[in-house]
Amino acid sequence: MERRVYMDYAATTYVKQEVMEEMMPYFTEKYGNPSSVHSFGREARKAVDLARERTAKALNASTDEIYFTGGGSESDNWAIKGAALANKQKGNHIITSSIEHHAVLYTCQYLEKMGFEVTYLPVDQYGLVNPEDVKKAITDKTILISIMFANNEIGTIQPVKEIGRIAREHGVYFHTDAVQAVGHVPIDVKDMNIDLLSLSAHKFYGPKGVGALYVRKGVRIHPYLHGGAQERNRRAGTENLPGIVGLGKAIELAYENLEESNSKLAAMRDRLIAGIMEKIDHVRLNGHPVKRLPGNANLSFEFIEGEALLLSLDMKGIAASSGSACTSGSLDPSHVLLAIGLTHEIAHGSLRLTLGDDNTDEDVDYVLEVLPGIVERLRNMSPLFAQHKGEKYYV
Amino acid sequence: MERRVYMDYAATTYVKQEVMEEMMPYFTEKYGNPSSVHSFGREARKAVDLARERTAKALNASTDEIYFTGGGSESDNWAIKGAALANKQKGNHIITSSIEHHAVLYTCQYLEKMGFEVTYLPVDQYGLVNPEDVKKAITDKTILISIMFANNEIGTIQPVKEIGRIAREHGVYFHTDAVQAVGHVPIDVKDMNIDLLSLSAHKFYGPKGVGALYVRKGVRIHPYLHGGAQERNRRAGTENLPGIVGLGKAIELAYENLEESNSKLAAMRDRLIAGIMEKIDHVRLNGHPVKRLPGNANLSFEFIEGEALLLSLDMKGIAASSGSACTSGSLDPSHVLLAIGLTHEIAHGSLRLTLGDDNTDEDVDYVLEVLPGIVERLRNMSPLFAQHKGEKYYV
Amino acid sequence: MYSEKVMDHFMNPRNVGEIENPDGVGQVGNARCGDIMKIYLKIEDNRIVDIKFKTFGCGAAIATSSMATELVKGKTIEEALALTNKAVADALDGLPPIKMHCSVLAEEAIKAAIEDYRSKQLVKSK
Amino acid sequence: MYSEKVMDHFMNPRNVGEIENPDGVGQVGNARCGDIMKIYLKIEDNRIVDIKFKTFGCGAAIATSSMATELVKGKTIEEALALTNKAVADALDGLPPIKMHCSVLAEEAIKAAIEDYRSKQLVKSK
Ligand SMILES: Cc1ncc(COP(=O)(O)O)c(C=O)c1O
Ligand SMILES: Cc1ncc(COP(=O)(O)O)c(C=O)c1O
Repeated sequence: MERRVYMDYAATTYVKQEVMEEMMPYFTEKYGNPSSVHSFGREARKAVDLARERTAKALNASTDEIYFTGGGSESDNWAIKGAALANKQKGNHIITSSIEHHAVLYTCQYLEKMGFEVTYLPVDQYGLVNPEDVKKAITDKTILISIMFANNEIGTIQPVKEIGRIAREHGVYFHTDAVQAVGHVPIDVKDMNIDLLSLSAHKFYGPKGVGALYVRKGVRIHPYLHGGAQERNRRAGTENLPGIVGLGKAIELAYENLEESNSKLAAMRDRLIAGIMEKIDHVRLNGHPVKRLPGNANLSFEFIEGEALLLSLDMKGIAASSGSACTSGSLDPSHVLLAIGLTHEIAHGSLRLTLGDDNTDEDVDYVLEVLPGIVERLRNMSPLFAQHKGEKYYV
Repeated sequence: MERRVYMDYAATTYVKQEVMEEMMPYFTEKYGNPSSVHSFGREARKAVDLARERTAKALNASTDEIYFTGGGSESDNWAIKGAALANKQKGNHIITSSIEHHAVLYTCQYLEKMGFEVTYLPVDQYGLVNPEDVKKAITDKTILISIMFANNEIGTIQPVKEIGRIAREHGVYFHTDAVQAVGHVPIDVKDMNIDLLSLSAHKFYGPKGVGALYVRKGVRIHPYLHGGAQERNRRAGTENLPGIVGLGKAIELAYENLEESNSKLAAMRDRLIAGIMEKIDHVRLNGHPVKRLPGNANLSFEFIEGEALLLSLDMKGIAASSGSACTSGSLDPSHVLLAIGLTHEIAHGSLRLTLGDDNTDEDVDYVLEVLPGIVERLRNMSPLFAQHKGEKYYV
Repeated sequence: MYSEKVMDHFMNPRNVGEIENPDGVGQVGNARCGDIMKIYLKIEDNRIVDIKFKTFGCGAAIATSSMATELVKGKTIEEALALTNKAVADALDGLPPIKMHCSVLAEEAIKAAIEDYRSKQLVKSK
Repeated sequence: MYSEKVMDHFMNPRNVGEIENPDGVGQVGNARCGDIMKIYLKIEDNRIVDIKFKTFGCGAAIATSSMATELVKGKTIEEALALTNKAVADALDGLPPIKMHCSVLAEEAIKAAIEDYRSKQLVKSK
């Protein structure tokens, strides 16, 4: 294999060196349990406190609004089930979108089985939720709106602030799954009227298996993991000490020079997209042309199937994704691509390239060099392409 | 501070060097998402598979019975809520003990609010559950028995195999919270008829924030975290890759020379207990004299309070615990110590010293040197001790 | 996830292409599900003397198409009809469980092409 | 968790002990809850000329006993009665929220001892 190019940063990132260095002592030296009274415990507690401060600062929250969890999925499950159950006296209606991550969608479906009612709002061709639709969907039974900050497949960034305003005006809680957004987009929970926000460290150069839920002061929510008194009695379980330290450092780093790294990333991404569309026919860009995550490129190649594309790229050392990493193993095409109006056929032919901090211009060149041949090879094997050419021929 | 002696291994352990070394590459080099199709994903998947094999082997389970989680508390919550909800057609009765960890107790209390009925079995003076009591408590509505393998405070090891046999005979699922036992006591889920077993890596020299639930093939249980298809659709969330690798290595190491390290540990512990009881009056050993975890010493010192004892030890560099680390922050004395019949007053004066792999004979000597003076100082400040001496005086 | 054999047949598929004036053509699957296989047969004296395929689908779909065509090439029609999806999967050193349906499609595609050949023969013989 | 002042007063508590023939004794708390404070007073000319304590309890219980006795030593009875639990906590540079009840106990213990002194005076003056 000549070269290894990782372009799957939306699936997960490596842990940055500075993050790793802060984490290291907490495995083998400063390994105390933060709940312990003694010096080992206290130094652990201090580290957790610092991570909480850094996290709060990044989101413009206060420290007592940050709860560390085992990752984005746990945060989503907790936010939605916890808020639904704590507020069921008030109502049983939840509003979400049809392009949420499965951690939100399947949680909502689970709640439906328990008697809750869920409205799944449509999105437009770019994957945008219309705030007017949110407003119209609110009834006097609505207790929660859960709309993701940025989509993991097509990168579209939602009008979160407007949705937050509508939610607040109607006295309905607003949760946002910001797993793809945190560390990549400026976020201000106060300005955006966010009540609950999920994040996950391994999407911004922190470790896997640790996340957080922001819970605005005063929000009524049940705990989800019962047990010890950790996280101010709201999330039981011995704290993932090195993980939390890593999350704290990673979120701080991410927001230190966000603008600079984002503009670099977006420039590379735009060159990648332009290059692909120039070199290959019958390609479409999925997601919003401008309101999208700086590292996200999602394209559909007609007449071929995404997994075959991924495998071929992989043989050339290029790591990419077709839809969400979490949904591989499923046979259905991505629910997100269907929701933005793609046919099943075209949805199957989608490729997600997500760029990150280690990508270079040479990486982009390499993909642009390799991809056209791969697409051509697969199209030449495809009966759909033959048919297409045939049709053209006879027109 | 002259010396630092960590004797709080039951609260948490450091990560062993060999474990750390296996984990390291998975943070910064082999950082793929195990769900990804490409080579980064595949090497991550292989690492998770290996960890699963090692975990299965340690418990005599098969690999498709091991599910990785975010820790012991999540495993307990999942096992109990998941099994209760999946079997509520069959019945609504759960049997547990009064000395379970809060991750079990509070989960059961939560289920009580949802309409389940829970029997909290008493224990004898040593903290043992009587299997006959379990048998008698079973009704035709009983769907789950949850009895811990070994107690985190007093170290008592339950007659798990007998309870397992009774559960199986009555067709009731048997969950055991083995968080304190795994890595320290031989466990065979088949021989012991265990249906569900919780474990947590940071109790056996693995990292914090990762655990597992063993689910016997065929056991009906709902998922607890909804979302992605990870863990064969039963536990959503990007896998904590380095954590899982660490868990796998740690569990393998723990069982490699269990007997040897246990006999060394038990010898140190016995010398510690004997030394304390010889040097200090009005002390009682809590827990079973023989059926106890090899590293656990739990003693009550009359007339003084545990936290004051801990702080004093801490000033001398000795890290210990009073009851469970998770329950510090509470004002009530340990529910475990009350359940074995201690008065509130004596329960408040309890000290847990839990030994582990890095402890030496010198550590034991040091504690034996320092502790009597501390107890004496605190007793001299205590009105209860004055009263006691006074009473004696007049007798 | 895939065996080396699968990857080999995916990267270097045998018998890709079309046959002009084929004696039989079979197409199964649909784009909705992400898999279409189309098989072309050339048959002489009841024997498959040439076979080609075109496939839209995942790595396993392409590899099973390739392997299935290899397995029946040169065989009599009766022998070809005896092909099972399991035989295709086994010849590839196995498939992941969620990809077994690809081997079923491959079996069905070959049967559909033979079916097509036979129905054409029937027309001719009338 | 604890401030340096708290740790200092815990490790080096001022005024530990008993007073023989005290003018007032107060005891509050109970062993069930893990805290008992007992205060002994020597009073001359309406002024606390000596004060001692014995405490069964956590670090904060011992430290607040120590600090509270320091704060009222040499004060008049009226001044001592004005002591608030907040003043005790503040003098220790604060207490963790779950330990604030210790400062309440310390305030109560001193008041109980003064109460005892006054009731004894009443008896004497009768
Ligand atoms: C017996 C027992 N069960 C459950 C737990 C919870 O495990 P964790 O803190 O890893 O969530 C612990 C330890 O804290 C324990 O000792
Ligand atoms: C938008 C979104 N939400 C939730 C998740 C789940 O996060 P985690 O895998 O860390 O549990 C992910 C990523 O997998 C995601 O992209």
